[in-house]
Parts: sequence; structure tokens; C-alpha cells
Amino acid sequence: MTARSNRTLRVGSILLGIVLLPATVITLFNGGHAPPIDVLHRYAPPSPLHPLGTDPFGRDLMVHVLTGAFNSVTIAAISVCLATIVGTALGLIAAARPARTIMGLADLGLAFPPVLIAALFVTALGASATGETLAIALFGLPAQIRITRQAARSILIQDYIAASRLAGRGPFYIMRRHVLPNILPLLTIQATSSLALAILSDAGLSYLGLGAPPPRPDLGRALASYQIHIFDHPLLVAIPGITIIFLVLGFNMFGDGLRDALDAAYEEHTL
Amino acid sequence: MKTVPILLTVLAVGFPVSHIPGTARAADTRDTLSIGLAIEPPGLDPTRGSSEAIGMVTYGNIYEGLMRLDEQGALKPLLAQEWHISPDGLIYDFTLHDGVHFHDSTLLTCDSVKFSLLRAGTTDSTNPHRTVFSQIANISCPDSLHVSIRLQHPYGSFLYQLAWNDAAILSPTSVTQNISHPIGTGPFVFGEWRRGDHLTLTRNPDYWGARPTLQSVTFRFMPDPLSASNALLAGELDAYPSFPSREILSRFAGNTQLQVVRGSFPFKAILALNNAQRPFSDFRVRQAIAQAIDRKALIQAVADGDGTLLQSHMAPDDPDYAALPDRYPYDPDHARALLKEAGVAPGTHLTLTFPPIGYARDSSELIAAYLEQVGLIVTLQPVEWPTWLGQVYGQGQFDMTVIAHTEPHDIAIYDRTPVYFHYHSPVFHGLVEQYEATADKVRRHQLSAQMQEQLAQDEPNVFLFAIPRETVMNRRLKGLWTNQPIAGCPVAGVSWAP
Amino acid sequence: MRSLLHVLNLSVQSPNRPILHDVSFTLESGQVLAITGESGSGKSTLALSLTGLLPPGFQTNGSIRLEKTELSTLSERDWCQIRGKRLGMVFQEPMTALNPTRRIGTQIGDTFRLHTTLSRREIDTETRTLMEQVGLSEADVSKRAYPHQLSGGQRQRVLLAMALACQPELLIADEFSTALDARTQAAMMALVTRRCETQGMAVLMISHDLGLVRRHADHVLVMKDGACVEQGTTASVFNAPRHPYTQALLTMSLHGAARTPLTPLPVFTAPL
Amino acid sequence: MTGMAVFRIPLERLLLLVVASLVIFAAMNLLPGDPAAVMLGLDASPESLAALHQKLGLESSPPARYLHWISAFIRGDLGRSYIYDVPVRSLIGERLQSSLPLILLAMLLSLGTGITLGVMAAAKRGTLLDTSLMGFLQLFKSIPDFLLAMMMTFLFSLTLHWLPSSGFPGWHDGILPALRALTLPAIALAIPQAAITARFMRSSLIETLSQDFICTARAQGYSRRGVLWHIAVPNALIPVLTLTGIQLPVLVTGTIIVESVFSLPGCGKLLLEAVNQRDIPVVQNLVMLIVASVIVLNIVMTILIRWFDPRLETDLS
Repeated sequence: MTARSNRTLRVGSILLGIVLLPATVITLFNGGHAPPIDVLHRYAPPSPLHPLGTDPFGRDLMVHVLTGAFNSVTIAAISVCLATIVGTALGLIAAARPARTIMGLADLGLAFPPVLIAALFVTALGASATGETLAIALFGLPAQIRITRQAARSILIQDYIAASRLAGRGPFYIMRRHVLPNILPLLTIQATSSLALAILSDAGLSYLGLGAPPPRPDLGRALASYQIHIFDHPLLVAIPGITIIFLVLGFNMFGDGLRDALDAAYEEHTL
Repeated sequence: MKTVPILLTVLAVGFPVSHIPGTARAADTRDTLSIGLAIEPPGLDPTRGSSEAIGMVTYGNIYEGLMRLDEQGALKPLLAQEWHISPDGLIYDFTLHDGVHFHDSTLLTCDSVKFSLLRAGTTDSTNPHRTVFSQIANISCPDSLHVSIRLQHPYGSFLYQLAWNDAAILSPTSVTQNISHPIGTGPFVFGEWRRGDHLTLTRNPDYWGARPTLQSVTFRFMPDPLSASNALLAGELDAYPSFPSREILSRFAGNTQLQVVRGSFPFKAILALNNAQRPFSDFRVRQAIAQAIDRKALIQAVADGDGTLLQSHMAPDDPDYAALPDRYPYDPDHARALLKEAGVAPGTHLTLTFPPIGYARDSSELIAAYLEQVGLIVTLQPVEWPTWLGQVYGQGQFDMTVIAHTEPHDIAIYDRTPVYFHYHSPVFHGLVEQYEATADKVRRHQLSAQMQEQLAQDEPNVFLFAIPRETVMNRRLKGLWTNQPIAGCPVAGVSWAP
Repeated sequence: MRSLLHVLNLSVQSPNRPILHDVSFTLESGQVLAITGESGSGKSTLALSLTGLLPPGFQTNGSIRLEKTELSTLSERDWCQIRGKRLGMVFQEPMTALNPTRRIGTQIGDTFRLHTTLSRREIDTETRTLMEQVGLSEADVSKRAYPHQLSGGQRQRVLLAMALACQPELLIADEFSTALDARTQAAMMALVTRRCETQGMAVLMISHDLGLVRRHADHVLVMKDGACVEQGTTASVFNAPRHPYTQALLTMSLHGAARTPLTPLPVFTAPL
Repeated sequence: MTGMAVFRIPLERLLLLVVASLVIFAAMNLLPGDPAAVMLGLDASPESLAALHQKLGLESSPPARYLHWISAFIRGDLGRSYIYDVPVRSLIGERLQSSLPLILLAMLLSLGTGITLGVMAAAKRGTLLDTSLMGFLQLFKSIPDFLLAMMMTFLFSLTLHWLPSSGFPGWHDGILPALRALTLPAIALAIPQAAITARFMRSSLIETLSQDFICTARAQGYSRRGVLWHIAVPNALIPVLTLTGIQLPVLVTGTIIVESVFSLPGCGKLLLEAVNQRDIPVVQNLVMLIVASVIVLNIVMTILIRWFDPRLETDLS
């Protein structure tokens, strides 16, 4: 089990590394902006200057896609952070007391198809990175609340919580000192898996035109605008497509590997 | 006041719509036709909306007016057999064809004409060209087949305006239901409309004119060029006027069934600038922006190099087109100098708003990149059509926007008040006044050239490019419009060659 | 009396360590054999190997014969004909040993369905009779009840009914009454011993409860670390234990601490 | 007691519907752009705009508009489309002809293959089949639906010409052409769901197989196969059903995306079109309808789960 989880973790890290390391380096240089337009060199084939060729605007495809990957991951990461912070807080409250309202709202989130929130959000606020981030965060929230609540509950029924309570500790102290540290590993795993989901969402929303607006490169938008070239310039579709898959697969496997590793550690610890 | 609203091009690369596969493809005597269109009309009443898509489906098929434009853009009579204009240009007399029935069986009379044209000009009219019809002083009916229209003042373009789809003659009994069930006098009657998918017209058995050869025609709404090209290659579509993607046209090269036919349409892509606000109110800034953009490269990227540089607001195919020199060629250094002179500091923020259409999106991205090179920081703001229509076109609240005007001969919009880009020029106004008051063709042509020159010099907007219209169609198809002098796709004269 | 079950030199090997070494014993019809020993001594493994239900990866050597059938080399297909029909088994945890999503009547009826050609109606009546026999009267417990609606004792009775349905020649009971209170325990054992007497069913009883063993078993086999340390009639083992381990076990039991293991729990390092 | 529990969930969900309707109404009224201006086009005079405002009821106060809308919605009156000027009900009804079968087909496909693959993997746990299957499923879970749809169109329609790439002929031309048109979209929609279901089914089944009652059933004489399908799978399905309930909104999202890629005239595409055109009656009622059906389906799912898992009944009362 441990060997397998290590392998999953390793493959996940490699996939992420392939995309994220160069993406970060490139973004450090260009600040997340699209590479320069060069109309004279449109659809250039791969060359030392442009390792993967250029796009219909003569922009370097590799730089464009990697910058897009960085931007997508940034949006995904911010939304997952938001969902984790708010969701954990609400989940802890819901665990501590019968919070029907919070759980009801979580149910509401489950009933609202994600793209709907995004469509309402984006049309109300206009296409913006902020709106998209909020939309992704909002539909990651219900799961976060539920998972936190469930995990916190399993801690709260332990004897030492009762002991701590008898010692006069307040709920805030118990949450901070006992519950939070215990569920932190779980939250980390959940966040990693959520990242995969958030990247998928970002790609879908941008593909539908509900994502962050141009000119900042974005993977879903790149696919939407390049897809008519599937016959004449298949690289234009393949590269952003593979990049999305690497990212999502990478975060999924990383999360799974982390979970397996943690399970193994947990079992070793208890037996 | 002479107003000519714009029609918006429909080269949308928006959400794909669908088609119906598998129409019968009988080898010899086909009498059906399926045509792909990029945009679906919101309704079918031309007096209630300005969408080009309404015209594409109904113009000359369902609705007919007193006059019509032919494929070359020439003015021809339609419901009117003949006409006569009084020497003072105020009275227009028309003689109608006899025995013309609407699809609801009512007879076309002078009263129908009077009803339709007066209705178009009332204050609560929703007609896109209301201001044209509001210039009618009165209409009298000497008898049921004669119409006499008196204008308030001479208006040289009046006859031309009567050829537009929104000047269609409608049946007073069915006018309210036209939006979903259109009734006209045309060679085709409304069949079925599956919204989001297709619309079918069938032959009008009682048509007053020549009997159309086609039994039915189906318009399929497919904005996605990739699916459209697939449907064409699979034979599910027979024709696609104004194919929305140049890049994909190569798929039809050498095809034995399909051909790509090049035609013209009055497409004028512009970078509209808000002349009412700083810094665009300064002529030097407008000139700087024009010189900062390599429009030739723009054509290269947006239209695969297949387009014409525009110098003014007139399409090259227009008979009145004046070939003008490139007054503000690409020169970023000069642009920077001009900006400095005008006091626009490097790093000034500007917003470029654009509607969801391929050419606008691509041009905007490029223009932003070019403007960045002369020190301006451009925020791109993509908006949906309603927002564009409301905010930019309706209220004139914007910095810059990319849009293509596709109405024929619409240079007079630069004389409108208000107009969304807020251009005012007494000189230009004088020219338009003269133009409308003149009936003489040669004189009108001269005046038109002067108007174009005036705009080219003032550069209220940056005139970008015109692109040809590419129609993909079955090689055996005869008589389909490949030019688009006006939004329409009349199919009465279309037939299949054996 | 005829000899029913012959176990000869049975060894069981888990993927990484041996669990049973050379266990041999015989059980005759109508007799109750108790296997006892502390936790981890291999009692449960023994029970599982007798039913052919060892987890995959376990290796068995030696011979297990049920009358004339050699069980250790039996195919899976033939095993299904033995289990439930000639060999019944009751497991230790009444709370989890029943399928939570099926009605108890259905679960008992399953044994009939698997091994007889009775009609639905006949199975219904048989099930009812069987339930009455194990002390589940119609008034108390409906056939349509679900396991979670029953008490621990009632569930244990259901399990017993399932095992006894086809009148097996051998019943293997793995700590099957440990979780019950003394009265229920006695009632259940009475039920089982009556079967032994009336139908000649043999019982292999696995228990660490020496009191229970003493009361009901005819023979006793004491296990330690996967090997048999002592076996004989109940009387001889209890009265004159030979092996020091047995003696220690008995002393502990007399002090009422039978449930406390003699040695610390071995750390279970089998693959999970 | 049981009766109470059966009623309590729908009542709670009903409350949820009210909250959802408020959210939708609020969002729709935040949208910029004047629907009347859109409807009348560019040259609308202020008089005709005002007249249309009156007609559309845009003049009254928001609470009044909300009440008017929701009461009409309950009566089944979904209003008229601003853009098409036809009843929204007929518009949605038309689109349901492709959306409903699509979702149904996709659900059947994803549950069918997901459960089968999950059982296969769990039964052959630890083997090469299991690990490679899980790897593939992980991969398919990680491909965005639109990319999957694009790839499938490219392969099966554009290159192999097996199935149509887009569009929907409707049911009046026979079932086969309609099904052919729905096949690729349904598969594209089902694959990520099936991957999720399969992985979940596998772990759920492995968990179930380690339960004591599996041993009991085996001791009763159930064969390995028998115990797998008759005992373990039904028990393992309970959490999978719960998951399916949770995944429903995701499926709806996928439908919107897939309908876009395959040009299916379904509800999802109608919704996107309506959002773009600010066709508020369509958006408002369609979203409400989708949310309502998700909630109703969730209730059905809950009842189904209870039917599978009798323990819950008493837990609730």
C-alpha cells in the first residue's frame, strides 16, 4: 500500500512538475501576460525559437499555454483557498451545534449546478477573473462544509474532548487546539483534490466564455479559440488539452497518493 | 433627420447551434434546400428588430416591399409595377401589381401599403428605420392599385429605403403575429420553426409571380464553423452563405460536390472611438491611434490576408466608393510623438470593449497589443450583445470598441445625433444635407466621395478593413445570392442543375 | 457413534508467517469439541480453514476429511455444496454478521434456497418453523424484520437458524455466544446440544470461555501459538491438565480473569 | 414516525426551493442591460420602451415582481420569452426532447459502466487488471468533458464518420436517427461520471467485502460470484447512489457543456443563449426548473436509498 501510494504521489508530482515548473519560470518573466503577437509568423512549425510553434496570432504556443496554465492554476488555487477557509469555518460551526441553516445552505449549493452559479455570477458582474474565482469557490463550498463537519464530529465525540470541556475549555479553544490540528491532514488532501476539480471548472467555464476575459492566457479559452484548427494545426488543440489533463491528473494523483500515505501512517500509528 | 442604424455582422463564433441531418438527396429532381446560417433570428418581424438574421430568412422569401435590391445591389421594383417621382422630389406615385394575396389570403391593396408605411413611422413604432418613414407627410389611395406618397421634404434615398426588409408591405390583419408566424406576399410561406435548431419555409402555391422551383427550404442555425463544415461535407447542408471561418475554408478545396464562391457585402470593420471624451476628442490622439495600428497585419491575422484596407466608411464594392490614399499609415514612432504632443502620458489606461464575434475578438486582442507598443495600457472588456447594444451603442458609454457595420451605404450615420461615437462635424453635416436634397446621380456620387474624404481626414474612428464574403455551396446549386448587398438570402430563383 | 471430522497435520501459512502447525484431531457425530486458547492462538483461523473461507494467499497443508469427503483439496464449486448444507457455521459478532439490508426471513430462507428445491411457500413455512425452534416466536420477531431492529441475542438466534436450516452434520460455532448474557447463552447452548442428541450433529465450538467449555464440551483442544498443546476429554483436561499452558489457563479462569490474555497482545503485522 | 420522516425531507427541500428562487430572482435582477431595449432593437423610442416596460411588468417593485413570478411559476405559467416572444413553456418543452433523453442515457451509461467496472476492479483487487483499470479511470476523470467531447467528435464523426457530429433530428423521423445523434454526447457526458462512479464503487465494494456478513453468506453456501452480486453489490450500491445524487448537478453542468459542443438544441444551450440575450423569463424559469428537478431527483434518490438501506428509516424517525 505504501509503495503504491508513493508511486501515485511520485507520478502526480512529476505530472505537476512538468507543467508547473516551467509555467512558474515563464510567468516570472512575463508577469502572466500573453506572449507578443507576431503576425508575420503565424502558425509557425516547431523550431528552436518556438519549441511548439506559434498560434494564429504568431504567439509562441508553449509560452502561451504555460502562462495560461499558471493563470488557471492561480484562479483554481485562490478559489480553493476561499472555499477551504470559509467551508472549514462553517463546517466547524455546523459540527459544534445543530446548524440547520448552514447545512441547508450546503444543500442549496448541491442543488445549484455549478455552471449556473457561474453564468449568473459572470453575467451579473461581467466576465472577470474575480467573478469566475468566486463562482468556483462557491460551488466547492458545500463539499468543504460537509467534509469538515463530518471530520470534526468524529473528533468531537472523543473522550479527551469531553475531558477538555469538563476542564472548562471553551468551544473556540477546543476547535483550535484539538479539532483543527486533527483534521488538518484531511483538509490538505481535500484541498488537493479540490484543486483538480477547480481546474476542470475553470477550463469548462472559460471554454463556454464564462471565465476570466482575455488577454490573459487561459487554457479553456485557448482550446475554445484553437479548436477550429483541429484539422490543419492539431498541435494547437493537443498542447493545451494535454496541459489541462496533466494538471488535473497530477492534482488528482497527488491527492490520492497523499491520502494513501496518510492512511498508512494512521494505521501504523493506531495498531 | 436622416438616420441609418447599423446592422451587426453575424460572423459569430458563439455557441454552436444544430442542424438536421439526412434530408433526401435524390439524384435528379431535388426541390428542397438546406442553408446554414450563423445566427438565429430572435423573431421574424422585420419591423420589430434590426437583427440581420431576420432578413436572411425572410427578405424576398416571405416579405416583399414596393422595391427590392437585386444581387448586385441595384434598385428594382417588386410589388410596384412602376413608379413616378415628382420633379420637386416630394411625391412618389406607385402602381401595384394586380391580384397579389398575402399568405393569410387577404388581397394586397393601396390600403395595405398605406397601413404598413404609416405604421412604420408613428412615434411608438418599433421599426429600426422609423425616422425614414416619419418623413412621410401622407399617403393617399386614388384607387386600390395606386399609391401616392407625399414626403415632408425631399429625400434622395427614399426609394432605396423602400427596398429594405423593414419597408415590407404587411397584411393589417396578421401584423401582430409576424414575430412568430410571419405573413407576407412572398414566394414562400412560413412552415415550422424549431428554435435553436432550424426554420422551414414552403412554397407559396398562390404566389403572384414566377413559381419558385423549390418546394421547401430549411434554414439551419449553426454558428460553429467546425460543425457547419462537417455538415456541409456530409451533405447535410447544401449551402452556407457568409461562412464564418476563413481558416476552415481549406477543407473544401478540391471538393467535387462543394465550391467556395466569393462575393461582396458592405462589411466595414472599424475601431470606434468615443469622440466626446478625452483623449479621443483630440484629433491628434485619434490620428496617433490610427498610426499605432498595423492594419495590414490586422488583415493578415483576422482575415488571413484576404481583405481590403479601409480609409473611410464605405465598402469597396459600393458604387459610390472612392479610392483614397492611406492618410494615416502605420508609424508607431509618429504615433508616440503625437501622443506626447497631445499630452497623453505613457501608461494611460484605456478600455477596449468588444462584442462576442470572432473578428472583433481577434482585432481587439491585436489592437491592444499594438497600442501597448506606443505606451497605452489597454484593458480588454468582452461583453455580450445586449450589453454592447445597451451600453456602447445605446448610451455611447465606452472608450474604444471594434465593430463591423454591414448595412449598405450607411455613411450618413456620421451625421446622426446622437451617434454612439459622438462625432459632430458641421462640414460633414452640410455635405449630407446637400446629398439628400440632390436627385442627380453624378452630383450625388461626387458628394458621396467628399463625405468619404471628410471622414478619412477627421478619422473619427479608425477605419480598419473590409473582407469579402465567402459562400460555401453545392456546385449544382444555381441562383443563390453570393453577394449580400442587403441582409437577405432570397431563394425564389434558386434551382438545382441536373 | 461414527467419526465425522478428521483433521490430520493441518498447517496454515499466511502470506508472511505460519499460523497453524500440525493440528490433528477427530470429531465424532453427536459430540461437542471445544477449541480453546487465548486470542491469536489460531482458533479462528482453524475455524475458517475448516470451512474453506481463508482469505486469498493463505496456504493449507494437511488433510481435513468430513466423513469421506476430503475438504482440503475441494474445488470452490464443491465447497458451495458442503457449506451451509453439511457444515453450518456461526460467527462471533452478532452485530455485524447479518446483512443489514435484507430481511431476516430472507436471510434464513437463503440457506434453503441454496441447497434445496423447496418452493417459495415451503421455504416460508420452513423458515417460520426454524425461527420458532431457535426461540424467535412470531409474536416477538417478524420474518420481515431487519437485523437492526433485533437485539444481539435475537440476531444470534437468526444466525443459528441460518446455520441449522439444512440440518448440517457439523456446526462450527466461533465464540458464538460470548457477546450474550448468561441466560441467553445457556438457552442457545441448550438448543445446540439438543440437536446433537436428536440428530447426531457434531459441534466444533471455539471459545475462550472455559466455564462454557466445561459445561458443554465432550472434548477439549487447547491451542497456543497455532499449535495444539493438549487435547482430551473435557474431564481429563480440566481435572488433570498436563501442559503448563493449560494449567495457567485454568488458574486464570478460576480467578475469573479468563478474558485477560496471558501475554501482551501480539502486534498484528499481517498485510492490511 | 416513519410517515413523519418521509414528509420531513420534502418539506425541508421545499424551503430550499424558496431560497433557490430568491437567489435566482436576485441574480437576474442584478443583470445589467435593459431587456426591453434588447427586444426592441437599436432605434427604440423612449415611448415604445416605456410601453414595453409596462407590458413586461418591469415597472413594478421587485417584491411584487417576485411574487408575481413565483405564483405564476407554481401555476405552470412560465411567462413569455423576451427574445422569441413565445411561451417559455413551449420553448423548454421543445428542448426537453433532446435534453431529457440525453441526461437519462448518460446516467444509465455512467451507472451501468461505472458499477460494472467498479465490481470488476474490486473482484480482481490487486491484479494488473485492477491497477490498469484504476489508472485509466483516473485519467478519464481528469479530462474535461468539453475536451472529451471534442476528441470524440474528431475521432468518431470527423475522421471515422460513424456518428453525426452535431445536431438533433428530433423524434418524428424515428428513434434511430435521434439515438444516433445522442450517442456521442451521452458517452462524452457519461465517461467522467462513470470513472468517478467506478472508483467509488470499487472502494465501496472492497469495504463491503470485508464485512462479517459476507463470511456468513459464504458459510451459508453462497459461491464467490453469488455473494458478490447478491450480497455485496446491493450493499455497496448504497453509497454509490448517494454519490449519484450529489453528482446530479455536475451532470447538469456537463449537459450544458456537451450540448454546446455537439450543437444539441437542448435546455443547456437554451440557457446559455438566454443568458447571453438577457432573456430573463427564460433564464429565470429554466434555472428554477433545473434546480427544482435536481431537488426533486434528490428526494427520489433519498427514497431509493432508504429502500435499499432499511437502517435509515428508523434513524430518521
